Amino acid sequence: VVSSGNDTAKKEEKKKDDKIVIGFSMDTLKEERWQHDKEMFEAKAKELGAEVKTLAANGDDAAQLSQAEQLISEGVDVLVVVPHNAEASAAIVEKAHKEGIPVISYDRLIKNSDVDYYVSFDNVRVGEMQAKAIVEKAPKGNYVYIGGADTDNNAHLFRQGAMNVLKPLEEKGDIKIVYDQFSKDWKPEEALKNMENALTANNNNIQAVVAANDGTAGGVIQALAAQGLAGKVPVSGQDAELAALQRIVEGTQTMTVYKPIKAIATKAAEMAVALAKGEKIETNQTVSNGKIDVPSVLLDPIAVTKDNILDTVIKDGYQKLEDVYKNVPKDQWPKQ
Amino acid sequence: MYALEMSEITKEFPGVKALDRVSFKVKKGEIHALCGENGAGKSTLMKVLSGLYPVGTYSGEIRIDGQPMEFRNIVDAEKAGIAIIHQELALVKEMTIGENIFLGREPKKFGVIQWDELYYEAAKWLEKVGLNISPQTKIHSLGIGQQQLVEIAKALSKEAKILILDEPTAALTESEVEILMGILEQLRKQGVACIYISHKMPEVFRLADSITVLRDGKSIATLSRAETNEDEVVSLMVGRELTERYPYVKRTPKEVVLEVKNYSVWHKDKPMKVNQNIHLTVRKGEIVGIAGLMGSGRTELAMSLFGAYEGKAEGEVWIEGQQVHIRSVQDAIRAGIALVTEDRKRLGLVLGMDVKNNTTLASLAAISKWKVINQNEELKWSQKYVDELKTKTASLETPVGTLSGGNQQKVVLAKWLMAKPKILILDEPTRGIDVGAKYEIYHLMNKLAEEGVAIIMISSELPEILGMSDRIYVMREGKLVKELTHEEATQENIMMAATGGK
Amino acid sequence: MEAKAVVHERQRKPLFGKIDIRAYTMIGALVAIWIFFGFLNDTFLSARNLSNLFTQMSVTAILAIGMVLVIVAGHIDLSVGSIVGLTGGIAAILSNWMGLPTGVVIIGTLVAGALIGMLQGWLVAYRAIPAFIVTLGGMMIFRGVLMGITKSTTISISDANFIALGSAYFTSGFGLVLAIVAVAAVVFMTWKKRQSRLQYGFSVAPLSLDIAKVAAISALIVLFVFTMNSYKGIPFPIIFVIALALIFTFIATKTTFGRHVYAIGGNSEAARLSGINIQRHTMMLFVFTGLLSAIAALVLTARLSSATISAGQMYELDAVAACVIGGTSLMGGSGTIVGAIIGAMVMTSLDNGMSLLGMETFWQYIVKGSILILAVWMDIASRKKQTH
Amino acid sequence: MEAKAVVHERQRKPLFGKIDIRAYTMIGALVAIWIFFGFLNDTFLSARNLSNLFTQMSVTAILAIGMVLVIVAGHIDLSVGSIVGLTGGIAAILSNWMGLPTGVVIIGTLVAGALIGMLQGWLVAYRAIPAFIVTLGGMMIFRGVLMGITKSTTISISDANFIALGSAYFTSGFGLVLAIVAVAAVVFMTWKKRQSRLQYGFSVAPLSLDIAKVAAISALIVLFVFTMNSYKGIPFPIIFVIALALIFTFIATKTTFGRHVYAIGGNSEAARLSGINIQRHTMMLFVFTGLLSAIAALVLTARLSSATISAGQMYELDAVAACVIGGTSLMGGSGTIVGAIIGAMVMTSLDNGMSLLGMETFWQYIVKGSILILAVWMDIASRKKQTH
Ligand SMILES: Nc1ncnc2c1ncn2[C@@H]1O[C@H](COP(=O)(O)OP(=O)(O)OP(=O)(O)O)[C@@H](O)[C@H]1O
Ligand SMILES: Nc1ncnc2c1ncn2[C@@H]1O[C@H](COP(=O)(O)OP(=O)(O)OP(=O)(O)O)[C@@H](O)[C@H]1O
Ligand SMILES: O[C@@H]1[C@@H](O)[C@H](O)OC[C@H]1O
Ligand SMILES: [Mg+2]
Ligand SMILES: [Mg+2]
Repeated sequence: VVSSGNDTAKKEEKKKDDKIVIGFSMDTLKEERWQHDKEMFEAKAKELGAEVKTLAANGDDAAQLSQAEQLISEGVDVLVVVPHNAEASAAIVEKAHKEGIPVISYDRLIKNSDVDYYVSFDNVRVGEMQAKAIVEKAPKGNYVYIGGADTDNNAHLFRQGAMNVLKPLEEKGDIKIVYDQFSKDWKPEEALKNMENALTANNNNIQAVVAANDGTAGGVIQALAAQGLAGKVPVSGQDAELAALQRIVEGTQTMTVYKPIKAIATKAAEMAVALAKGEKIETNQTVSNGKIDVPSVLLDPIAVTKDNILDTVIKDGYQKLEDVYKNVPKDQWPKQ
Repeated sequence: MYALEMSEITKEFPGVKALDRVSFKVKKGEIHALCGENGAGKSTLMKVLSGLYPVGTYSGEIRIDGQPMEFRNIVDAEKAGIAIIHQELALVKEMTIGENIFLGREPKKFGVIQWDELYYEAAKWLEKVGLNISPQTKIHSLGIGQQQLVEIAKALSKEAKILILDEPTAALTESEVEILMGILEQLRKQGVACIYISHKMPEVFRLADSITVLRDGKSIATLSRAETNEDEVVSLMVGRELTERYPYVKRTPKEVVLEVKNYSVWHKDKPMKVNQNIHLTVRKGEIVGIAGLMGSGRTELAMSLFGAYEGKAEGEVWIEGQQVHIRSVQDAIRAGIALVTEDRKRLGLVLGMDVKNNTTLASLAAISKWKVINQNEELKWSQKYVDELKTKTASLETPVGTLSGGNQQKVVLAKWLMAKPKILILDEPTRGIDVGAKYEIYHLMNKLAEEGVAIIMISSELPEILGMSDRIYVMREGKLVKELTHEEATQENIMMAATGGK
Repeated sequence: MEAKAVVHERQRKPLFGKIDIRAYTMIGALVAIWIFFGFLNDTFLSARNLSNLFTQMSVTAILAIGMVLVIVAGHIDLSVGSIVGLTGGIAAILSNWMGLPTGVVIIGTLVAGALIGMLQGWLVAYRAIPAFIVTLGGMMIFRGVLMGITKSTTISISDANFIALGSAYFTSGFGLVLAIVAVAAVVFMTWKKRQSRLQYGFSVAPLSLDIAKVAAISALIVLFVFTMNSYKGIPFPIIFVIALALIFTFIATKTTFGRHVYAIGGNSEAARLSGINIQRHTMMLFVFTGLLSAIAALVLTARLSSATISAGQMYELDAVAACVIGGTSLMGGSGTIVGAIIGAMVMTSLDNGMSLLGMETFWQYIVKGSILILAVWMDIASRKKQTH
Repeated sequence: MEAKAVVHERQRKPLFGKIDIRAYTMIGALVAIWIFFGFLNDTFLSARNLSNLFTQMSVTAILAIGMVLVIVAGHIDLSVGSIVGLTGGIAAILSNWMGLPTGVVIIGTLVAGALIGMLQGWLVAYRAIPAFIVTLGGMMIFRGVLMGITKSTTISISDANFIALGSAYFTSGFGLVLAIVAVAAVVFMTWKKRQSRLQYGFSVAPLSLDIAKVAAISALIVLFVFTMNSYKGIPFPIIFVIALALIFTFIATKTTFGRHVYAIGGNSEAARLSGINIQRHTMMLFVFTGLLSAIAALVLTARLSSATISAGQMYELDAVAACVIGGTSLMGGSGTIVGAIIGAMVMTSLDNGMSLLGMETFWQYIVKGSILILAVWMDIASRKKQTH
């Protein structure tokens, strides 16, 4: 106990003359969205005069813990964590706190820990938004759910959200979930196979598909395209990947859930710098993580369809108009 | 004019000068024997000649028909008309005989192998070496002798100007040796130069026109057969006089140690018996020879008695008056049986392990306490056998794979001596071993018999069987067809029994 | 005359003996799996699902074709999944970012695959680094390069010709022509073989037997084409698989290169002593796996009409498993391409069948793992019985 | 007397010859990597980071210890990652859901690991199914079972004792005691060895040399303990690694079991004909890998204070890579545990160093893959030079 007090004192000293250093411990960079998170977070922090050290763990809990340990040993002032696993990362919080380093949980909540702040979108909400958007297009009929990796906790949360919307309708008899499978490792090719099988098993009698993210949606749409059904069956997604936005403007994908990365990245960077300076942060709500009520900033995810692409992802600078409309004749481009 | 002249050839391995300014000349149409003890450098010299050790890895000069040659690889040597049958079988087990014969030289049209032509040609060559099997048979279903014949067919099919045979008869029976001799004599007439390496003096003296002796990597002498005799060659090889070739001593065997009654062994994959109704006894301090043709089933009997044959066995085995049921090698060792297998590289040794670890492999329990090995005991015992058997090795930590054949065989023997067997079965114990080492092994057998070990020696070399055994069984087609005492046995009556001839 | 007679006697046996019990065990297992799923699920054996099934197995099958030869030679290639990912990314960059025509994209991708393979092959063959290490390193490196060059984004393909590689079907007319050509080829080759054997004075099988054989094979070909045609025609990827399987089976069994590979795997010392250039052959094998990975990448990228950075992950294990289920020995020296394709089919059938049944993911893992072990177990047990 | 003299001469050489050039190459590579990162980054060589480093490598190192022996015997175990996952899940269920005390949890987990290993070992040893297949199947099955029994949720551990296994440190006092004991043991064993050799009449190294050796080893031990103490003490997991490494090195080099394993891997036929029970030994090896995987699972679960369904994924490749970098031949017959641990350390150092430098992920992949190949390449090239 004594030693940890000492450490904090030392840090206090250091902070005055040195630059603020933020440790950013990420689950993975293997999906397009996380690349954006990283860039925007780093940019904002830099703007605020802080330095960022980013490490990504490639979806390995132990590796993430190791990397967090490293950041801690390098003496960062604050740690921002995108946990690969909500529970396993509690160990990170504990380690950081021993050294007097505050922790912000980014995008995914670190459970059963004394994590200091949480800034995120609600993953169950994401699932709900996906299902709602699809139900709007296809209020009745046979539904297919194409999930993410069974080994990813988020995939279960998305599914839970979607089922919150779909189950009551199924009980009412409006819809029928005829196929419900996870896709190994979030792989588009797994989603493709799953969708081919779903179509075959139901003789193409499928009215709607809820796909957990844009990658899997890509696979689903390929399977639909092979049956000439692309664009006829609504398909959801998530992440506002460029490829998905292109499909949306072409009409083969119905929607994607845009989690305004810029907003979350900016907010998180601001909070981190403030924490490092020892300032207090205002939050409007708390979320229970099983141990404490974590002061939270919850940002709204946005359902993006053809109609609001311009006002959301493009306006945010998340994607460029000419990229998104690349495959659409120029005369049909919207005016900015 | 010489077909081949090798002069001042020097070849070194780390720590060993295998060849030291060796000179060697062979005339056209001559059969030239190359003799020397194990490790004298015979095979190394031939590997240099056949391009296996390419130019630059040795020093000296090779001339073919007077032309200086530089072989960068095996193909170069083959192009210059050199074919070699290596001492170690080099066949691909999963492939057919035909494929092996033409490996690397397949008849092809537009890069496509002409299978029918290949097998047609292969059948022709098989015919020549007297092997009556389909060329489409896979190698792994052949016995070791038959494999050797395939190697010979392969070398013959190259129709070389210079043919090297490195111990081709080590695995052959008399009748096959006859066929080979016939072939070589024919080749001689055709003007082919043959280099013949063998540890079997009678063969050498029957065939060779000239004899070159190597000792310790140096060429000692080249002699004309007409002007020399076995004793001279042997003494040149070993560097001392060695008069008595089979040191037989008359013994009076004591009580029966091993008795096998009505013993039959089933083939491991086919529904047939490889041994039928075997009755056999061996006494304490007795050397019993088992003679027979290749494939007569002697190895199977030995392996089965040792608990190592996959096929089932029926009948009774008694050791020192107790019936035993041997189901595994462990059982056999416990019962006091040891088997020196015929194929030392494949079955006898862990080639990557050193001399001491191989020596103690079957008797680790004896030098361990609570399964922990006493490494000093290990050193002591392996040193003891290196000394006793005069094994030539740089150290006890030398991997056995780098020892010469004879010295490898001594390590196998050491392994089984250390197990202190009551019954020692030796399957072709002197195959590929030089006269000096053979003599040492015979002495050792006598000494063991003296100490009361019951010895069974399986051998295809009749002189050895005749020269060493107190009693001889002859096996034919899986049955023991004859039993002869040392005094009764002759080359003729054994062959008669083995072949079933009248 | 005497001699000829002997030859006759000798040639008769292998003619029948060639029927490879091992391959039949696996075909048996495959049929059992099909019947099982067909019984539990109406759709499984429908023309449409069979068409899916064949398409779904195409990527694994293509990779397995190359893997067989590498394993036969006594090596392994753990990098094929990453090469699929990387060359897929390269294809997408060439097609989408650089807007090159399909032909150029295809050639560029294949060249990239071959070069990658050559680099690895060189390290294995000429630097004597174990293939396991080279390709394990390669697996990481190529994935890293993919992430670097695509900036970890998904790149979608818009070139319709490219996409057709993965998702188009040959018209039924083409299928019929194909069937006719194939049957004709089988008849011709059987006839030619008889002729050649007769010329050499070997015995031939009774004509009736050969006719029966040809009829059976033809029936299978026709059945396959009709089944595919009764849905949409033969899917493009399957034609790739068939073509590659034929080409590589030819290479493996009829050319010196192929036989030398088996010799190297069976006994490399013997191969060396027979003057076979082991290094060149080994390097070539990796060029082949690189090339086949690039072909698989084209199919996969076309099928998804996009390249992602996770594409191909873990495919190496699928490919190896397909080979081993199909009878390839990991010790080298033996294995057939047909076997590997059957292996790929077994695994894909399991995936497909279980997903049609809507089985829970964790059960799928358990069943797939168990069947893998069981299949090989059965195979080994049956071979033992046969020889005991 | 003559004979004795020969013994002396002969025994002298190996005494010095035993210094394994190979191991030194790898230690050299490791030191180079450390110096390199230490140069680029101040923190890398800090006591604290070294403590991290050792802890981070513990799981891979524990798995590699078992893997070495399996590979030496000519097999492979691809399931260790999944066994880590499954036994970790079992530990969490026992501890969290069933609330059992730490001791029971540990024993339960170890038993589970050993049983899983035994099952696989039985299939490999007594049913002759290739280990590659059995453990590839096992890899899927155990992952599936884990998903099934945990219902794909993460289970967190609240038992503080359990958590301590992965994250506690021994106090500096204990470290000192340990150092003293270790140094005393080294001195005693060196002395005993000399005595025993003298008793047998073998030559011994000059006393001065032995003293120098002992001094060097002792210095290393003391340096290690002081470094660890200057941060927080020796981390628990490292003590596991050291203890297991000692135990298994003992088994591998001093016991009949170990010797038999090397013989089996070197030439299984010769081993069988020397009366070695190959099947029992083989099964035992898999029991060991199962057990070690369970120990690794305890450490991992404790470190994360929770069990997740993806825990341990791909660890098999890390373990195999560690072995091979450390000089284990995939052909069987040779390899050392110390080598494997150095291999694990090389890989962990790379991971740690590159992430400290904040290198981009894709570069990390590329560098790690390249170093893997380079290390083995260097090693092979140096051995070639040595023998030619
Ligand atoms: N590859 C090698 N590496 C190291 N030493 C070798 C190698 N090959 C042969 N030697 C050594 O060279 C010497 C000559 O060996 P060689 O095989 O030529 O003997 P040989 O006369 O053929 O004996 P044998 O009659 O037993 O076949 C021996 O001391 C042997 O140990
Ligand atoms: N690996 C094998 N596979 C199948 N059959 C074999 C094999 N080895 C030997 N045989 C057959 O078993 C029988 C006995 O052969 P084997 O060579 O062992 O007898 P042997 O009397 O010991 O002869 P040798 O003089 O060669 O030692 C023969 O019919 C032979 O063809
Ligand atoms: O955004 C998604 C993320 O939340 C999930 O964890 O992994 C898949 C992504 O598509
Ligand atoms: Mg020789
Ligand atoms: Mg025999």
